[in-house]
Amino acid sequence: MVASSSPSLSVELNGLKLKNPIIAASGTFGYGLEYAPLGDLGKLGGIVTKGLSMWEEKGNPPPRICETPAGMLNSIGLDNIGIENFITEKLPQLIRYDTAFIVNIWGRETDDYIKAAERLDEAKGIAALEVNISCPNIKKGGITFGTDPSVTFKLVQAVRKRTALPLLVKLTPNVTDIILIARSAEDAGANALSLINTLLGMEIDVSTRRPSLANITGGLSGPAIRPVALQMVYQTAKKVNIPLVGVGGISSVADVIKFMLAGASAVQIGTANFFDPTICWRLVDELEEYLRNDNISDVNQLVGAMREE
Amino acid sequence: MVASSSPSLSVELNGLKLKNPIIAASGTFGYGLEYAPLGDLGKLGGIVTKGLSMWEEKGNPPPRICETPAGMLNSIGLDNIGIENFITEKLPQLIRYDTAFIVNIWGRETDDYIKAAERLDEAKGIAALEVNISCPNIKKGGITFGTDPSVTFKLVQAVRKRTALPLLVKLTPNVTDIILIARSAEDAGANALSLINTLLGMEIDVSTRRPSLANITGGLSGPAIRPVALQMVYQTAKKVNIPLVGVGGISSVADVIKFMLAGASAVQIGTANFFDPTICWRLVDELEEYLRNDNISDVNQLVGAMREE
Amino acid sequence: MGFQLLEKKIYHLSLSVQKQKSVAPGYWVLSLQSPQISSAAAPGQFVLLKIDKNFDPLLPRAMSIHSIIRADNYRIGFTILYKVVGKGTRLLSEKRSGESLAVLGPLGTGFKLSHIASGYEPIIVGGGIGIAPLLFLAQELMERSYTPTVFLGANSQEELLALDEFESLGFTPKVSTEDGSKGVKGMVTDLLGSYLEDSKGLQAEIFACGPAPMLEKAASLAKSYKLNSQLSLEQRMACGLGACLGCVVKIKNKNSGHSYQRVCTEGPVFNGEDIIW
Amino acid sequence: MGFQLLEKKIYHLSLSVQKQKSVAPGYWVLSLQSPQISSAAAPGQFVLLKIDKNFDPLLPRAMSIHSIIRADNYRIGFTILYKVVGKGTRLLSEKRSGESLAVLGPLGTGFKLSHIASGYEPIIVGGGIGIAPLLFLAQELMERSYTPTVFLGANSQEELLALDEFESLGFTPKVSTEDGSKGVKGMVTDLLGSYLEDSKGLQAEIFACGPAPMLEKAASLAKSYKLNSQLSLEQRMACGLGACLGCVVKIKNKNSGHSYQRVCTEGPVFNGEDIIW
Ligand SMILES: Cc1cc2nc3c(=O)[nH]c(=O)nc-3n(C[C@H](O)[C@H](O)[C@H](O)COP(=O)(O)OP(=O)(O)OC[C@H]3O[C@@H](n4cnc5c(N)ncnc54)[C@H](O)[C@@H]3O)c2cc1C
Ligand SMILES: Cc1cc2nc3c(=O)[nH]c(=O)nc-3n(C[C@H](O)[C@H](O)[C@H](O)COP(=O)(O)OP(=O)(O)OC[C@H]3O[C@@H](n4cnc5c(N)ncnc54)[C@H](O)[C@@H]3O)c2cc1C
Ligand SMILES: Cc1cc2nc3c(=O)[nH]c(=O)nc-3n(C[C@H](O)[C@H](O)[C@H](O)COP(=O)(O)O)c2cc1C
Ligand SMILES: Cc1cc2nc3c(=O)[nH]c(=O)nc-3n(C[C@H](O)[C@H](O)[C@H](O)COP(=O)(O)O)c2cc1C
Ligand code: FES
Ligand code: FES
Repeated sequence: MVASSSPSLSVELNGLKLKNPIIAASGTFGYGLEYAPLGDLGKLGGIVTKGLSMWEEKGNPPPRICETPAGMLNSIGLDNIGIENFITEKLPQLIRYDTAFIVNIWGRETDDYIKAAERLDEAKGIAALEVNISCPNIKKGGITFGTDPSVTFKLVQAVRKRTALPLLVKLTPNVTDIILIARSAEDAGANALSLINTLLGMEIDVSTRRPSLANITGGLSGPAIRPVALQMVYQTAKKVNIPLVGVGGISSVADVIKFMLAGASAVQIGTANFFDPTICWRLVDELEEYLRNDNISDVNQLVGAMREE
Repeated sequence: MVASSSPSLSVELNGLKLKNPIIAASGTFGYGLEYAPLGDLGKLGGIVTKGLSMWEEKGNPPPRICETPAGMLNSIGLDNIGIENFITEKLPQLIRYDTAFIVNIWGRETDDYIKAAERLDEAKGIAALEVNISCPNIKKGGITFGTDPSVTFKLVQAVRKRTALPLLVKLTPNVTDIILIARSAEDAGANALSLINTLLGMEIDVSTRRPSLANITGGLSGPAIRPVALQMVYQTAKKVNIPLVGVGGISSVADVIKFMLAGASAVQIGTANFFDPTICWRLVDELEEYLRNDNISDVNQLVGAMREE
Repeated sequence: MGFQLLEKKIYHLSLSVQKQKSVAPGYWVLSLQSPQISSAAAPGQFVLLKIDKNFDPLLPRAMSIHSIIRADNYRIGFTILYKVVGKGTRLLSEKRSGESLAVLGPLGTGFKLSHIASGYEPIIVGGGIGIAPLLFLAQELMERSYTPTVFLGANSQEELLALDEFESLGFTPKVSTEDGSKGVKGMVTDLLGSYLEDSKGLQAEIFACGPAPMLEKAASLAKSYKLNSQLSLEQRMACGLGACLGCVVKIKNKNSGHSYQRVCTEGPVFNGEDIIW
Repeated sequence: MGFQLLEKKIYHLSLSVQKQKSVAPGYWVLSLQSPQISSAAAPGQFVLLKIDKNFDPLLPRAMSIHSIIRADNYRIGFTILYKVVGKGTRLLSEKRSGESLAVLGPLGTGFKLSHIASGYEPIIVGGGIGIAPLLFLAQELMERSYTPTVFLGANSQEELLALDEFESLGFTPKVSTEDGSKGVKGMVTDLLGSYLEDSKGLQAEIFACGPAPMLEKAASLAKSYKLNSQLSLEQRMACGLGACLGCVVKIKNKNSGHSYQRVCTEGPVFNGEDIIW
């Protein structure tokens, strides 16, 4: 009973079509071009850019990263070239790759998000926006947007009005009840939700008695947080009606499948790009192979298919 | 400049005196006796019992545990022999060890906590109570107590009134703002705070498509969560005036020192007991050695001594 | 009685690998030198091995004591027989002489032998990697002057573990393989069933280890023939000491209902009739 | 210009260890075979090594290309010279021939050599493990028919790395050790200072790698003598490709203020006068 044709890998996130569910996560794949020497970007389901703002942002002083058990901390501080530079310098190079470019945006005020959405709405070659309401590395804005349901609602609604692009809203795990935030984003018109961003964390260098990051605290990512992300995807999938994109510690095709079984329609690969820089490409192949071996004709059959009885 | 006398290891948690800051964490050291074959319990700073309730509790069906990257999930479900059995069967054996026995208590209703506190207040040989308002593995009560500041306040206040024993309150990390909960517990009369309990997490077995735990979700512990715990200790230490006990992923003397530098007056060792069963004893020696080598006469000098400038 | 636990001898030692030998594709025997653990060990007990010093894999792995290594009649070490099934066992199989492992043991309550009277025939039943603890058991029974009947089953001849060792102890195991490549084709419990049927009224006790369906079948055979059975179970473990309550299985209560008992403490060996499958 | 990145040849390969040799207590030279990486590599560039397949340690480690291995004039591989400082380098030192590592490279912008004119004297200054990338640089300069003056410093004679290799290339490095066990007692930058003082007006460019205080001193010496300096910096890394923005250092802007530049992309080699210490 071998499947006669290739399994279908394409997924649709409520208005955003992807050729496969493997997306490179924001902040871990640069603007895409950084990884171009390693493979054909056009093979990937999608690429989310580093978080962009209306202005050029310097970011936090170094050291900005530090390794932790099965994870890492970062306090990049949303260092980015600004949306204008992105549109003029990066986008023209990106559009020759047949993949979905998703622009991750952030701001300090609602207005920053609105302007970003308006500006990007005009640009050609962008598949969707990912609204980052969850970065733990900026002191003002950012994190607060994603921890209060009504603030989330208002922000997403405001952005929704300014762009016809599909909106992914990226949620923070640093909340008591992620479902409240997820529902607010859904009600405000998000097409899909990406979860999770990094967990707040910190590390100290005992020999110097100083924090390992100049910014003192940072965001924890990598395999260490995978169980937290998987749990949040699972819980949220049961309570919202829009597709979810699972992010957090994914580093193998088994992990991809776990997130889909828990209810994610697609996944993002973050920290794993650092310790396994060709992983995104390999996952596309391995996912296809898995489906073929298990005689699954369509990857969407995995979504939410965990057995609970 | 070698210190002439041994460094002082003793710490005082606002009414609870410990001979050293190394405490075995609740649920990972049984009722203490389980680890007695491996070393002299009297050498440890303290031992926290498995979470006890007024009744015998069966706990959750197996499988109850599962390994994750640099961590583990558990959904023991607060399986315990009940406070009455603890007092009659365990306590008489424990009291011959010269260490601080701290009884971890939980309930489904405020009244369960009150009864537990009253009953244990009468018993001899107990150094303190640790009020667990943070277990993610019971469906009712437990977790909800620790996620709402006013509920925390009322519960801790009620318990406070029923016992003269020092009260540690154990906080959950699964909240938007742990400081709010910490302050509520402080205001309600907690002597000290233990943070953190486990993070909510889950794992799926791809080959069976089933959750790895029968209870589906569980609590994540171990080195993976250490950066999260350290960050919460650091943030909370700046905002409360009672001592903190750091818990979460500690597995080396360097980790102990990190938590003390971040503001903890003592630490608890949990998951590390499983993969390094004599660690608690070794940490006492290694901490003393560290202080001696660094010419620190009193371990309390480490508390909050992280350099930030 | 309450002090029983405290009298238990449990060691936490760094032991260096004496020998690592592949005994079949994917199956290895590892020899560790430890007079303490081997002297304290009883059949059916196990050890926890921390395979790597680092955090991956994090938890130790449970392995039954397969045999005792002796020199001049002193117990100087023990072996484990294991199958590579995942990350931990794969890393374990890469350890070579001289590399060291942190070992905790001996752990658990092994097979109960004190009540075995001379009229009884001990029947040993092992399936697949479940054969591991049974060699030590057979040795011990022999030392106590019992002659167990031994049944061994596996997928194929290749995976019939420790057959040579049983034979060199003087046993003639009754053998089955699922592919028929050695002994009777079929399940080892089929063999056991025919044996029990042929020797009705036998005063015997069954000691078994193997995959859950095999054990369940052994328990039900024991019940049909009114025999006692002692079965060695597996469950994921963290502490191995009875502290974490992670390794429980469902066990019938004396009167009614069930309780959860710890494979690492009350077990790994349980009475077949008490287990709720 | 925008397409420059895409033309970069960067390989992600599983390479097996050809040789691992201890060159001083705690210092090792590891040889890896890779025609691709060695052919694409320029002095000052580095590779990222994923030392273990598992999650501990998680991130890859940056190591400069120390020398190119040739056979019949083809580049067939490269070496790295490293010091054991923590978990990753300790595990690396335990790798033996035949074991494999995932390697990403060559990475970064190495030493700029195109503008070096024949009147210029290249001055190479290495301190401690900072000597690692400078042998490859010396080789390359020689191939381009420049004869650099080489300064090497270390704590002690034992830790004077690659001195033999420099000598066998025909150099006579000026040497200092902090304990005086070889060469002049003191810092290598003291040696450099006297040299520059003695040869005032020299048309030269300084190429240095070593601990931060040494580099800062080299930069300030260069400035005093109005020489250009190229310094190789270190910073913790994750991606090595310019994507994560984790590895930045503070660099003066042309006009005023500063920006953060990536050690893995704009660096590891920066102009001494641009660095904000
Ligand atoms: C009391 C006892 C005695 C055992 N004796 C032996 C023996 O003599 N020889 C032998 O080959 N195996 C034995 N096992 C099973 C052995 O512990 C597992 O095969 C091993 O832990 C698998 O580890 P892994 O990393 O290769 O597999 P993984 O599947 O990667 O392990 C993942 C996690 O699941 C746990 N796990 C996986 N399989 C089992 C299992 N069957 N039982 C318990 N935990 C498991 C692991 O310990 C680990 O925590 C015994 C188990 C128990 C409980
Ligand atoms: C471009 C570049 C080239 C290098 N070339 C060499 C070389 O040729 N030989 C050599 O011995 N060392 C070199 N280093 C330093 C080397 O990367 C570190 O010594 C190594 O990463 C330490 O890893 P560890 O696990 O042993 O130490 P740990 O301290 O346990 O590492 C913890 C974390 O900090 C990072 N880290 C620690 N020290 C450094 C450092 N000095 N620079 C950057 N990250 C660090 C590690 O990569 C890891 O992520 C270079 C560094 C860079 C940035
Ligand atoms: C270095 C780094 C930078 C990141 N930058 C961003 C960002 O700019 N915007 C964003 O929404 N998430 C950012 N993230 C979060 C990731 O996209 C992802 O949500 C998180 O790391 C968890 O996934 P992982 O465990 O696979 O890395 C960043 C993560 C890392 C490690
Ligand atoms: C198996 C297991 C059982 C636990 N049981 C309890 C409990 O009964 N009461 C409680 O307050 N915490 C319990 N905990 C939480 C630990 O005490 C500790 O807070 C947590 O595991 C984080 O520390 P660690 O990473 O050092 O394990 C348990 C943890 C584990 C792993
Ligand atoms: S493994 Fe911890 S109680 Fe059995
Ligand atoms: S290491 Fe990622 S940008 Fe340099």
